[in-house]
Amino acid sequence: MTKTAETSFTPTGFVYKSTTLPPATKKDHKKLGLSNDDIIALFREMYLQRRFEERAAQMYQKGKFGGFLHLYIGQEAISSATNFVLKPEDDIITAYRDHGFGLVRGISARAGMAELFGKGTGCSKGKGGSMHFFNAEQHFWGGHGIVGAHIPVGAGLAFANKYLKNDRISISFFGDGAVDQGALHEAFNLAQLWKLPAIFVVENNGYSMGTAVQRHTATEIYKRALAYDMKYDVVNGMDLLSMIDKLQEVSRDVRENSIPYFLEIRTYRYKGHSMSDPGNYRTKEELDEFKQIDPIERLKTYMVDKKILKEDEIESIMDEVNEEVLEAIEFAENSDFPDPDSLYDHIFTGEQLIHDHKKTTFLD
Amino acid sequence: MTKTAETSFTPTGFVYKSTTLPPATKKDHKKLGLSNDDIIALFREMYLQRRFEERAAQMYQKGKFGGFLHLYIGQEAISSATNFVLKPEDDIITAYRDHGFGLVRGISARAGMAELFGKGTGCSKGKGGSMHFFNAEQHFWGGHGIVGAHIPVGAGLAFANKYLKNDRISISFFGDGAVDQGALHEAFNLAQLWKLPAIFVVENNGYSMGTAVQRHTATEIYKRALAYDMKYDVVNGMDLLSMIDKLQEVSRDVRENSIPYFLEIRTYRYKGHSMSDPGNYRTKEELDEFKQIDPIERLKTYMVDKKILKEDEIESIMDEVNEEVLEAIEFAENSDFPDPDSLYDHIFTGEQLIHDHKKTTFLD
Amino acid sequence: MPQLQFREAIREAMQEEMRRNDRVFLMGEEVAEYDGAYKVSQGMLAEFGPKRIIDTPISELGFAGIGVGAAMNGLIPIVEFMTFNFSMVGVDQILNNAAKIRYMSGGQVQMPVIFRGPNAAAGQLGATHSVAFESFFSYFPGLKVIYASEPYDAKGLLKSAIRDGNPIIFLESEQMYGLKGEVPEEEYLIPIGEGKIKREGSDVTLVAHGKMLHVARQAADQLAKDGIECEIIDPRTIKPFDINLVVESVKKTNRVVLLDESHPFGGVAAEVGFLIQREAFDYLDAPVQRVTLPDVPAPFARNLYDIWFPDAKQVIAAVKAVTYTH
Amino acid sequence: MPQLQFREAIREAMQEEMRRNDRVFLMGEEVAEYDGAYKVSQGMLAEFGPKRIIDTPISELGFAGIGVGAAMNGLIPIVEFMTFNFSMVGVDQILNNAAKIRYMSGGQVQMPVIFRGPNAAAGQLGATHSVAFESFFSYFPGLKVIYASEPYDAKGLLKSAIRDGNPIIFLESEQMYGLKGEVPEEEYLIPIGEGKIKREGSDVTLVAHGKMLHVARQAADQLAKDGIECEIIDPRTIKPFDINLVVESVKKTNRVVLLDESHPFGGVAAEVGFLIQREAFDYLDAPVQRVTLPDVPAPFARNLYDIWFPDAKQVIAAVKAVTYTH
Ligand SMILES: Cc1ncc(C[n+]2csc(CCOP(=O)(O)OP(=O)(O)O)c2C)c(N)n1
Ligand SMILES: Cc1ncc(C[n+]2csc(CCOP(=O)(O)OP(=O)(O)O)c2C)c(N)n1
Ligand SMILES: [Mg+2]
Ligand SMILES: [Mg+2]
Repeated sequence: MTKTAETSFTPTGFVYKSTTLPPATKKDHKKLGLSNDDIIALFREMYLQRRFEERAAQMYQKGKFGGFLHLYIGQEAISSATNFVLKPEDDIITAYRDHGFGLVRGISARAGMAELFGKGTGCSKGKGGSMHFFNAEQHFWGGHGIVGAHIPVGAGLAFANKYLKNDRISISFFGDGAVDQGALHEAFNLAQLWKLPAIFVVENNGYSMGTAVQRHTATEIYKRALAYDMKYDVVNGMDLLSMIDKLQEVSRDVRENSIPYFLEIRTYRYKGHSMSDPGNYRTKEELDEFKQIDPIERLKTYMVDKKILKEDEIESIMDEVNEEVLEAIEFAENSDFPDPDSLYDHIFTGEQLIHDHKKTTFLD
Repeated sequence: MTKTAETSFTPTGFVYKSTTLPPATKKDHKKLGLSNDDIIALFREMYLQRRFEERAAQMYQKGKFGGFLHLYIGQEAISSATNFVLKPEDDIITAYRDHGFGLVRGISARAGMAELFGKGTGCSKGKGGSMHFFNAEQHFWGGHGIVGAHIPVGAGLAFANKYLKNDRISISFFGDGAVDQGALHEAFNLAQLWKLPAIFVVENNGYSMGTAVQRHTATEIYKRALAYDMKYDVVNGMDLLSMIDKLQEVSRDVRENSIPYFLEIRTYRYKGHSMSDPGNYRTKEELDEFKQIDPIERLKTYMVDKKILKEDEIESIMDEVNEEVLEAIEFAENSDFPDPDSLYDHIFTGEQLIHDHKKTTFLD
Repeated sequence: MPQLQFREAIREAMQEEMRRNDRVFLMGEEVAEYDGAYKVSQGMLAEFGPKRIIDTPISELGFAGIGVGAAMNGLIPIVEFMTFNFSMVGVDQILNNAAKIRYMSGGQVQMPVIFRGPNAAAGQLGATHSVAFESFFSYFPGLKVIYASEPYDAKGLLKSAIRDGNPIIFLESEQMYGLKGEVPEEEYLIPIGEGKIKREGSDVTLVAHGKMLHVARQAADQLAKDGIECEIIDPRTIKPFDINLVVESVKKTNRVVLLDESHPFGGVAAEVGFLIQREAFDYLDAPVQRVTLPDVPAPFARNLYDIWFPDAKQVIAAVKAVTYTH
Repeated sequence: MPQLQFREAIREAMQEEMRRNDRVFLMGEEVAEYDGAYKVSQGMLAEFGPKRIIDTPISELGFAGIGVGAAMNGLIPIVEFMTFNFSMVGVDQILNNAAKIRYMSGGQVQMPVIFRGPNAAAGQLGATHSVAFESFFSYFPGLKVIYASEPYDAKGLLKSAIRDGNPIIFLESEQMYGLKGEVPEEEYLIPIGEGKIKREGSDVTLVAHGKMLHVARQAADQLAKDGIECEIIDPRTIKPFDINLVVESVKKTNRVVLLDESHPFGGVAAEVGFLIQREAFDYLDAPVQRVTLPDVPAPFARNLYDIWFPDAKQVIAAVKAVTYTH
């Protein structure tokens, strides 16, 4: 370091522990109102997300598709708990790390994989790619690439629900990095002032790209709620039942009282920020520590302990999921690219108005 | 009201009291380290701001100049205390309600009035007008028209001071309406993370244009600091000595420890938002109540009570100020408009590059 | 026919559409209890109540985003910016969300949202309050951009915009709000994308939108005295731009001057001028000329402002240039 | 001469200027400990320390504003956007503050700030990550806009930019960062606003900046086989634009095709095309043509992307059109 090092701005140096988990819930699934079958279905779903992404990463490395690929691996308890607790007509929106939410909200492994491959059979018809999974029919509103910019949009989904008195709520997910965007604050103030039935969730996975959360944001994230007297809580996102427990309470409160709520979920992503990230900013020890408490492994153990399923039954579910994902890859590979003319579709509803099309491109 | 009125977003209806003042300081000027002469000088300065604007309003109504005119009348204790407490080389920046800060920071009544008139002798050479007073030489950085946008700029002034290790601090003023801008939050997070020697001051005068503060922002404004663990306080802005007391403490802390600080100053503007605002959103009672505690009247009483000046001595200062302002008007009226060619100056330092100038305008 | 002010025409368009469809609502700074900073929404709170006429904080990014989300989820928001200059703190919501989400979702998402408010210079308001944004927004695929010059057009176009189902930038002008014009009592719509010949002439074509339409008229009246007959085309919609109407006129007049209250670089005049030279190359007897703002921020001083903002004299000089009369 | 990658040329420019003037510093997301999202600033934290190479949170509005304030108060900030798409959440600081404060203050305030980072499409990144912003920024008086196509130009221009004393938009491309080119070891500067003839030819003028320069070269090589000799002009700076160099070339070739990785409406090609028809009207044997992106957001699918982004084939077709060979 040079002599100028003594004045410094962003805190530098290694961060030994990026996230501290709050304790998991003590309640078991029965207490939370879940049947054994619910648990099994949730396990299957979480594993589908995991396997889907592991295979997607392989395909990416094989050069089967391009663009960015951000994996959700490690955070699957969050998407699954959300979809389980919320009503199917409640509105979900998230950032670019969106495969998990897409899969729990009705996007098939096939349609998801085809989207990654940029095929016409993809869930966004090949127009969106990895960052822009959508299933509007089932109230999954994407998949958004500008950090923080979908947070006001999530508030707007809640606004419409309140306006239409349809008893629905919205839930908006974003990363710890997004907390530093002004968009969050404007949305929080408006949501609190207007009493919007909106849950705002930061998935604090300890890093915004290569920057540990302590290096990019002041104090604890949940404190952002204090600025607006908004209700808030901190949840263990590595544990499915903790997530379900908290979301049951919070979603009831938000729905009944038409208020916003801020949840800080502590979680961890096992993979790099995107495929090109070697992850040099963190220790192997930290990564291993979180792998010890992997939400999927934990649920496996739980199922065995609670005699919900035997190990071999779990294995066979996993095999099934494996098959489903392999089949999805085949489907994606065999699907056609979008029709070339579809380049010009879906810009507007009704007539597509393309300024100076063809003349300006000399395409033929 | 129609049947849709039952669902509502922004709170509606009359707000009976837009701001509550915290108690004034108990310390007298001696205790605060001010001489009698200091008080006299401060009185003169506060009254100059008042008189300057009263006359400016008259001139505006007479059609002597155009554009917006936002008056600071009622808030003069804030600018005067600031300039008194801070070092001359500390950096000040504010919003469009900027005449007061300009006048305390070395802009003469002449140069100020000429700027309002859009004359070449104005403090910004007629380029800026009422909203854009500048005196960069004396570290007054404007005068800014986009609500909230100068808050990060104020943080940047502090950044440079920290970088240059020049022992200076910055102070940024903005209205309660600006609190709702994301810019404030990004600046707060950065300032706290980077430990910038910056005082952020909201002049909460109860209204953002026609909207009472309770109708545009959630909870109490000072709580915004809690989100970043930033130091904060609430000050009575109608009382010069309270302002001085608090700023002495805060500026010392900020300078010595290189930290940001958030001050919520409770104050009141006696005039409309701008000249075109009839002010129907507030009661005459509220306005009168605040006029009872007018900072200038209060200081007059204080001076008499403390035998700093006799009434007639005060009168003669006021007459002097009156003269100064009248003379400034004469100066402004007699000054020339800017040289027509100066339209093309001051865009860049060095050569002025004007794309397609003349050819595109057919000016001759 | 009744004479309406521009602001009244806009108000009527909003009122009629709000009566017709209860999913339409208006939000913005001071639109409700203050009756609008420029009184465009006067009386609307009283008629529609606080659920549908909503005062916002000064949070352009936040409420533009709420508009986007509400549009996705079944409503038709009219988002008023006090002026479009202030939309710059929230413009990401327009450029990256409103304009693109439908496309990125493969057509699943609806985006019927109108962003409206004053645009361009309006006197001595200084550099940050005077920018013309019509080409700025037109650059981005996925937006339609309207800037009417007269109450009649404004009403018919705003009604079409509210029913259009797509993100629309609807530009107005503080300085035109008081302008009166005939507006029929019976309902009418004006299709988005159709220009209109506002004056017929055979010697030179003037293309002018927004405030410049009125400058064009002044210039044309003057020039008529010299025997030069101008055809004035008001595109009314900037995007889609009715280039055919312009080209047909140029084929007749062989000369064209573009009026534009934008800065020159990449302004509307640049685009239209480019298209004309390409589409009517063989018909042009003189290069296309434009009269725009100079490439200079808005000055405050009255005398500088008057030089800065284009006037009829400049238009006349440009017409003289293309007709080689001088 | 040593061969440098584009990213290395940019890095060297910053390093040399930072060694020369300790008021220059770099800030942006991941520029320090991560060594840059695209490794442009690799090694700079190690050399200059955390005071001068600063990791920022994802707060474009906040840190662009801090850049503005720091520039006013004596420093020379280089503000890196991870890409310029993300600058849209902070663009008010550029358009309303950086570009205008000096003017509004009557020249009192200095504003030596550089905003730099990747621009325009870079493959299958989707609609929000692919916008070309050169005309967007050029529209606003008070900014200078640079978009170099080769390492040599990039280094010389960035060094000039850092010394220029004015707000500068310096555009790069993720896809060009690995591109190699000769860069002399000794110090040099390239004046802002000077274009360069990158290939001489007599039949047609191609104007191309940024990534399109390379497309122009491909097209020219192809066309040469058919006996059509293209003159390629790289403006290097978008604003100020070296229109004289282009006009001189057009006076010689009488035909011109503009290459632009912008959307058409008000893109760089619109402006340049307008100027050419006006300045070289009597020299043009064919209308000015442009090859740009279509007016469509960036699609994700590979096949659609390939149609969407302009290639040499399209340029050749445009050249055939202006040379009437076909
Ligand atoms: C406004 C904006 N700035 C920068 C980026 C580039 N970028 C994409 S993701 C990312 C990190 C976000 O981290 P976080 O919010 O914690 O989410 P995570 O990746 O951990 O899920 C950055 C800097 C962007 N997409 N948008
Ligand atoms: C971003 C932005 N939005 C809207 C405006 C229009 N506007 C100017 S001042 C103002 C009210 C600001 O009130 P406040 O911040 O409380 O300051 P005060 O006028 O009370 O001093 C508004 C809405 C603006 N200038 N900038
Ligand atoms: Mg993260
Ligand atoms: Mg206020």
